[in-house]
Amino acid sequence: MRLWRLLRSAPALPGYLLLTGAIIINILVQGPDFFSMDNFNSIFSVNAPLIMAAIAQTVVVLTGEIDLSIGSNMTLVNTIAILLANQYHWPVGGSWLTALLAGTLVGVLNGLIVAYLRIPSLLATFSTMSVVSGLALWVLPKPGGTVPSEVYSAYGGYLVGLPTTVWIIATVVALWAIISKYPIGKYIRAVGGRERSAYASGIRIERVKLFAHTFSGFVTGLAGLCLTALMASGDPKIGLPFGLNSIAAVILGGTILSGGWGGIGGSIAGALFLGLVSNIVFFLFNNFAGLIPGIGNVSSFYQQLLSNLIVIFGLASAVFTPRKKNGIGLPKTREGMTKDAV
Amino acid sequence: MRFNFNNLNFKPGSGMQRNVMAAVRGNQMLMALFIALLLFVIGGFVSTNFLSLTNIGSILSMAVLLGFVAAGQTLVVISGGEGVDLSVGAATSLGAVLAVEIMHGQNNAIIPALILIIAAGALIGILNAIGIIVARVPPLVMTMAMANVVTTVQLIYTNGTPTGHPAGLVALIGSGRLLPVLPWLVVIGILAMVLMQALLRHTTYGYQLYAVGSNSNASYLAGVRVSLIRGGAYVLSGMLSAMAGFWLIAYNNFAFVNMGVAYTLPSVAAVVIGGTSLAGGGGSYSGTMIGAIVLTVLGSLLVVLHTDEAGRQIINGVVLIALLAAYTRRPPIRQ
Amino acid sequence: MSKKVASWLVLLLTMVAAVSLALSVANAKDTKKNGFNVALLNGTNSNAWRLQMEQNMQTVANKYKAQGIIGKYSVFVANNDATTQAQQMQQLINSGVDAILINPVSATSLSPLIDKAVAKGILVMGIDQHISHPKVISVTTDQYAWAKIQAEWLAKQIDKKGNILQFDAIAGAPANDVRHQAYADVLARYPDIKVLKLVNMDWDEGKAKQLMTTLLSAYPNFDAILCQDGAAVGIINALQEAKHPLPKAITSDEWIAYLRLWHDLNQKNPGKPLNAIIVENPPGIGADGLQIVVRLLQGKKLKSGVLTSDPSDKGNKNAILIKPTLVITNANMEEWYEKTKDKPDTYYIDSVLSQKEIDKLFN
Amino acid sequence: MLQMLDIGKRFGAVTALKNASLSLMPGEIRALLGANGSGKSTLVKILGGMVKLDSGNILLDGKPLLIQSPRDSRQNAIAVAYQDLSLVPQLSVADNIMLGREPRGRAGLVESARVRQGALELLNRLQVEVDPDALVSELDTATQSLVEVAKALAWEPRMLVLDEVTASLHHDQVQRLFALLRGMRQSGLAILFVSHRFDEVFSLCDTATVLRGGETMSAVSISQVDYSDLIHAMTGKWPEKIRAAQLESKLPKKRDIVLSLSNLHVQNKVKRVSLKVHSGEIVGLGGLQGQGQAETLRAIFGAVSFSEGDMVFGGAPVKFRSPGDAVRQGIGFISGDREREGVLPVRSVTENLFLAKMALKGFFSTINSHWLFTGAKETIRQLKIVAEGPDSPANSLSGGNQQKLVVGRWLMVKPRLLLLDDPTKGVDINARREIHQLLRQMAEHGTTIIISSSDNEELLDIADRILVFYEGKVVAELCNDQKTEAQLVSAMLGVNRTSGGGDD
Repeated sequence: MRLWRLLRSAPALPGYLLLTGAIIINILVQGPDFFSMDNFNSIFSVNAPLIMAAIAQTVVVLTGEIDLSIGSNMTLVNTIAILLANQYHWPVGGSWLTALLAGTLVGVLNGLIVAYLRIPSLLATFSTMSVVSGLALWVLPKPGGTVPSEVYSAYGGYLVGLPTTVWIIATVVALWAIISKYPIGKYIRAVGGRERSAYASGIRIERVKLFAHTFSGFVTGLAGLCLTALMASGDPKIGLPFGLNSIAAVILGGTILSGGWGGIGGSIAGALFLGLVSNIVFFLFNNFAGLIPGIGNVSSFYQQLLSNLIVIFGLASAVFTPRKKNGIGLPKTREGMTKDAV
Repeated sequence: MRFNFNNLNFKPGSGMQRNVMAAVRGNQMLMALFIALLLFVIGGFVSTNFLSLTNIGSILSMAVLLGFVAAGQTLVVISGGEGVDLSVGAATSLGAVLAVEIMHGQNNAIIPALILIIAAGALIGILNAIGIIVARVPPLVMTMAMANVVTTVQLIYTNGTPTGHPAGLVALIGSGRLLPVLPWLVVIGILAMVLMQALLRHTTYGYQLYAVGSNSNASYLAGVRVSLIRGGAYVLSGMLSAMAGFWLIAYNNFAFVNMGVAYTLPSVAAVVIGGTSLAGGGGSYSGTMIGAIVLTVLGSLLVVLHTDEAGRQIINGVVLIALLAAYTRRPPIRQ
Repeated sequence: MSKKVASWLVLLLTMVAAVSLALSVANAKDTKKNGFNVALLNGTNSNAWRLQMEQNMQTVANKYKAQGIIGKYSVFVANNDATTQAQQMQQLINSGVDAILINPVSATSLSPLIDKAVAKGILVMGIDQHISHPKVISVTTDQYAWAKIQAEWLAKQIDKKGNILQFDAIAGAPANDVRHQAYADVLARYPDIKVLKLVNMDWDEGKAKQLMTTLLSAYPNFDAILCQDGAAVGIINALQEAKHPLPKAITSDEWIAYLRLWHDLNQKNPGKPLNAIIVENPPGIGADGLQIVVRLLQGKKLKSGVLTSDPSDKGNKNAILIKPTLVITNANMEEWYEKTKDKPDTYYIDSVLSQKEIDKLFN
Repeated sequence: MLQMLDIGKRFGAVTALKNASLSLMPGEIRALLGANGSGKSTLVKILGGMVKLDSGNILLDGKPLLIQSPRDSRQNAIAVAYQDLSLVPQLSVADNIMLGREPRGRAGLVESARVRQGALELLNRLQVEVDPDALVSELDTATQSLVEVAKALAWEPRMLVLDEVTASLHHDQVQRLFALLRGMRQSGLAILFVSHRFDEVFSLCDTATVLRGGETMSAVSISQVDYSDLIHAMTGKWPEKIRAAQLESKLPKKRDIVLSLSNLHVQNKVKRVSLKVHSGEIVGLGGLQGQGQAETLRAIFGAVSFSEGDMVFGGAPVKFRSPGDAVRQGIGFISGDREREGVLPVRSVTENLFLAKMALKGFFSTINSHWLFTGAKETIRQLKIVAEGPDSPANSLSGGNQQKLVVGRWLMVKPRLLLLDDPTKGVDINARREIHQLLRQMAEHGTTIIISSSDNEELLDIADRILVFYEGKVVAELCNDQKTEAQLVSAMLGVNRTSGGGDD
């Protein structure tokens, strides 16, 4: 009973549990190599863009909205950063800051459309996705460009004993923690929890949504920059998978799509879970596939099947996330949560 | 029964209101239709041939294909509960792949192919329904994950490359025309509209589907088996989408893995532009078909306009935003 | 309560980190003559062409395995996700392989990892798509030459004048861009050929069909169609359905389904054959790459002059461009139709360089 | 202090308010009365900034006041506690109470200690025992209502609007709240009190404003009027006439047992409840809110599962796994929460009426729309439902008419047993009487009825027999001459047990 209560009261717990499970399986299939700093570094540096995208998505989902355009926004940031540095020979700092600004502006645009035009965000961001990927293609019609090796080796390297990407993620987490201490942090959850109540309490929900999308755009911009540093190049199609993957990470992390419940901790765990799944599948097939006869020629299909199935299994853990009360069978007082239950 | 007092002198639901409500509800579809016509006219300015009967026929048959994929989507969106089915594209692809693999050009294999396609679609729907209703995974994510699995299954089934082609009769229907403006596919589309209308308006299932979408708790307490109705929407969606795959290869004459995926998000857009609210409980399939026509005309128009791919995508997005802003805005909280 | 769990997790992770520092294992690397560990990173396997490439490579790898030259050959697919590919590459580097062949998700974007791999002495090779990195040899079909053959042929067929429609593939995809450039360069020499309309069909026959159908409304009067692979079947279907006359000439791909369609058209209209061209873009390029990699691992040196620069990467001399040799027109169409009769519809006309041809590249 | 003059508001073609006026003085407690659909809640929402007015003026201290959002209203010291609550279920009690006016410290950060403390003070003033860190979704409705009041008080308003907040409170909670409000009146707080319960109005309020059809009919001093004056102002009819029109309930002659429960146990809520119900009987379930009545009804219906106990329905032991099973066995259920559990808001009157009937028909039976249409028209006529026609959406009807739709839904299937969970909550007095008459008629035609109600008068009025619940047990059974208000109230409060129940 206590465990059940615990599960239901910690928004991010499903994500942590899933991640712990994935880590254990990963250790089993990878062996002791897992426990090397280099391994952690590679996991974090490769997955930092998804982690950041998941954080960006979480903030929007907390307000009860969704952002499909995160992937194309990351692409736009990537192409702008590369174009300015390579074609116009701007300094890296300037071009990357400009790209970050562009990512934030896309967030502002989404916010304006969702909050003030009141178009359902699923469709609004589906439309902006088209606009933004068009812009990315216009900025950089074909893949190319490079990032100075100092930048990408710093990105993939260490800083004071920890992988650089861990610091980057920690900075964003700290930033969000500070924002959460401001009223806006509460308002974001209030708007997602019950928009009408938030409004009746005097909260300007349009501004809250605009803020959430703007912040999300900013973090998406950082995600795009992480992707640029990881890939060290520009590509007008590179961010495509991040839109839906970031949503999957958010759900895996225990945040509920209807808003108001969840947190970025879970989403980070969810994103890492997705990263570890491809790791697990890699090691399973690298270390053990040879032992099973008959899957040699088509093994690559089964890699996909396996990782898809693991992800579905993870999603089923959404059972543990509490829902908005649905009124059937009197759940006004939650089971085991009334005074006399303890 | 007899009541001997009649002091009900307050009348909040006055006559005018109903007319306005009906007009507004009708309006979304009318408006979509108007926009479709407007886009045709703009196309006519770009190129006079755009308005030729042949071209209108071609656009309509392309729209019907999108409309088929959006059929199941319509049911799922009506069923409410944040319902959306992102596996329609994958189910369509699977239907297409199965269709060519089983038919292999033989007319007498049409029936077995149809049976298998529908069964496969139903299986996808059943798995979606189990995930969404039993494990309570949000529909958006469950169907997205299911789409990935279905894609992989196609790869394993076909070893990456579907072989075969549709039966002659099927290909004839898929690409032939009754009149220049009336391809057979459009006739099938009209038939589908009639059947969907019958399902939604003239069966108890459709009746209960709207009820569940409008208020699932109330329906549950009135004895409606909400899980079966809502789950049924996903199962029907899988079946209808797989059938859409059948018509897709009828039109295209060939199949490849994942050929329907490009229809996934447009199917949601078609449903919404056609006047079905994402909140559930309302809407119609004829609206969805009109939404599909709007999107298809827009796509065709962008092809004949003088822009490059980047420009096309940008204009596409901006026009979509404008369309959505014109009539799918949520009401403000403050009235 | 959740704080408690969180602190447990933090504790667990700290322990893991501590153990990991204690256990960090050094990977010794030895030089060897055979028993190589080779891996393929395929960006996607969800299209027939890539799959055929993978299968060709598997066949070659099995042969080498039987000879003991390759000890382990593994394939990983990234599902078109660049970060998944990066992660796979990272893990391959960590686990120590001898060579990595990559058909990249994003052709320009693996530099940091390639640096790492090269530093560890791993041989990295790009196949099918060129990788822009000075230390990486890419084995690709010469896409520029491929497109040039097509465009030149087309210009000749319409007497260097007329209106054409052009179907490109995905804007931003490297092969597409090289081909686009080649088309443009050739057409620049024929000022009387006018491109009425350029569209992108995304290597999707279905989309090609819908595009052609739409284009007919605005541009019914064209002489020829210049298109990359993956579109001609859709285009011809669209034209037939609209009962529109077939173009004076059409370029396209090596899909067997197309060859058969072409054959059937000619059978139906003996007097008026379809004027088409197929230039091979063989999936066997991957197998070629694998054969070259094995020789490089064995310590053989490439002849000078084998390495040239790719049109997309003029700064580096790091490309082995395999010129397309097989060209099918009406002259030899029937012959190839017969030769491929037992292949499935989705087969691509293929060729793998023989051992001898490969050996010619080396000293 | 506050004046609302000639307020008008239309929603589409519907006029919700025309020429409604209201005034409020410091230290005054004014009741706002009116039947459902009279515009009370619209007026309250205008004050709260949730609805914008079309015409008219609001004056605060003689100066025009423009309310453009709830924020404007709160900043002008007007706080509204809403009937449907303005709480966010996923936030804690303390966060909810201080939402929008978080005490901020250095660098503008929210000081959570002060949030908690501020909330705690307010909760203590209201004498609510609730953990300020608990999530609102974990609370029962009564506590949620009190938190809503605390939240309104957090704005330190000069004017407090309470919109039916007492509807789900039990007797002693109401008394404590009233004591607090009377105290606050001394310090100059003006209170606008909206309620359907006349006894509360008479015990708390100084003055009353009565709305009818969106217009202010009268503004009176409570001490100068009585019950029937107010009814007359609200309805335009004198209550005597209505009373005279009531049908006398007759006890059915047949006494075969339709339903019997023995030792029914629902986790934490219902403890070993046994009861027998005879055919054609109307059994009332009384008691304070949340003593297990609702759970008992829902356990019978299969909407919540019971862990122990046996149920015999129609002579056979049964245990329904879902309401669907119960409906197929001839049981109906009406919830008082029509918004969440009653009507299908965007669907038509017809569809609402035929819902239960359709649920009985399986999935792929065909529907004859003409037959539906005439059937619906007949029911609309029979139940005197005020609607434009069978096709108008349910949310265009007033609350009382919406609830009649739900009743009509079961009238169509003629269940053997009808369960009602506080069916007339928030329904105005006329519609309530009509619903009662319908129930009596159904009982005469053999339908057995079990009804729970938070309104004692309703129970005494309609039930042949009343079972009183206290802490999940039946503590009293009142019939015939025991059926008095005094007996009922004392049993509700857990004193003076007459029968039933059992262990201590």
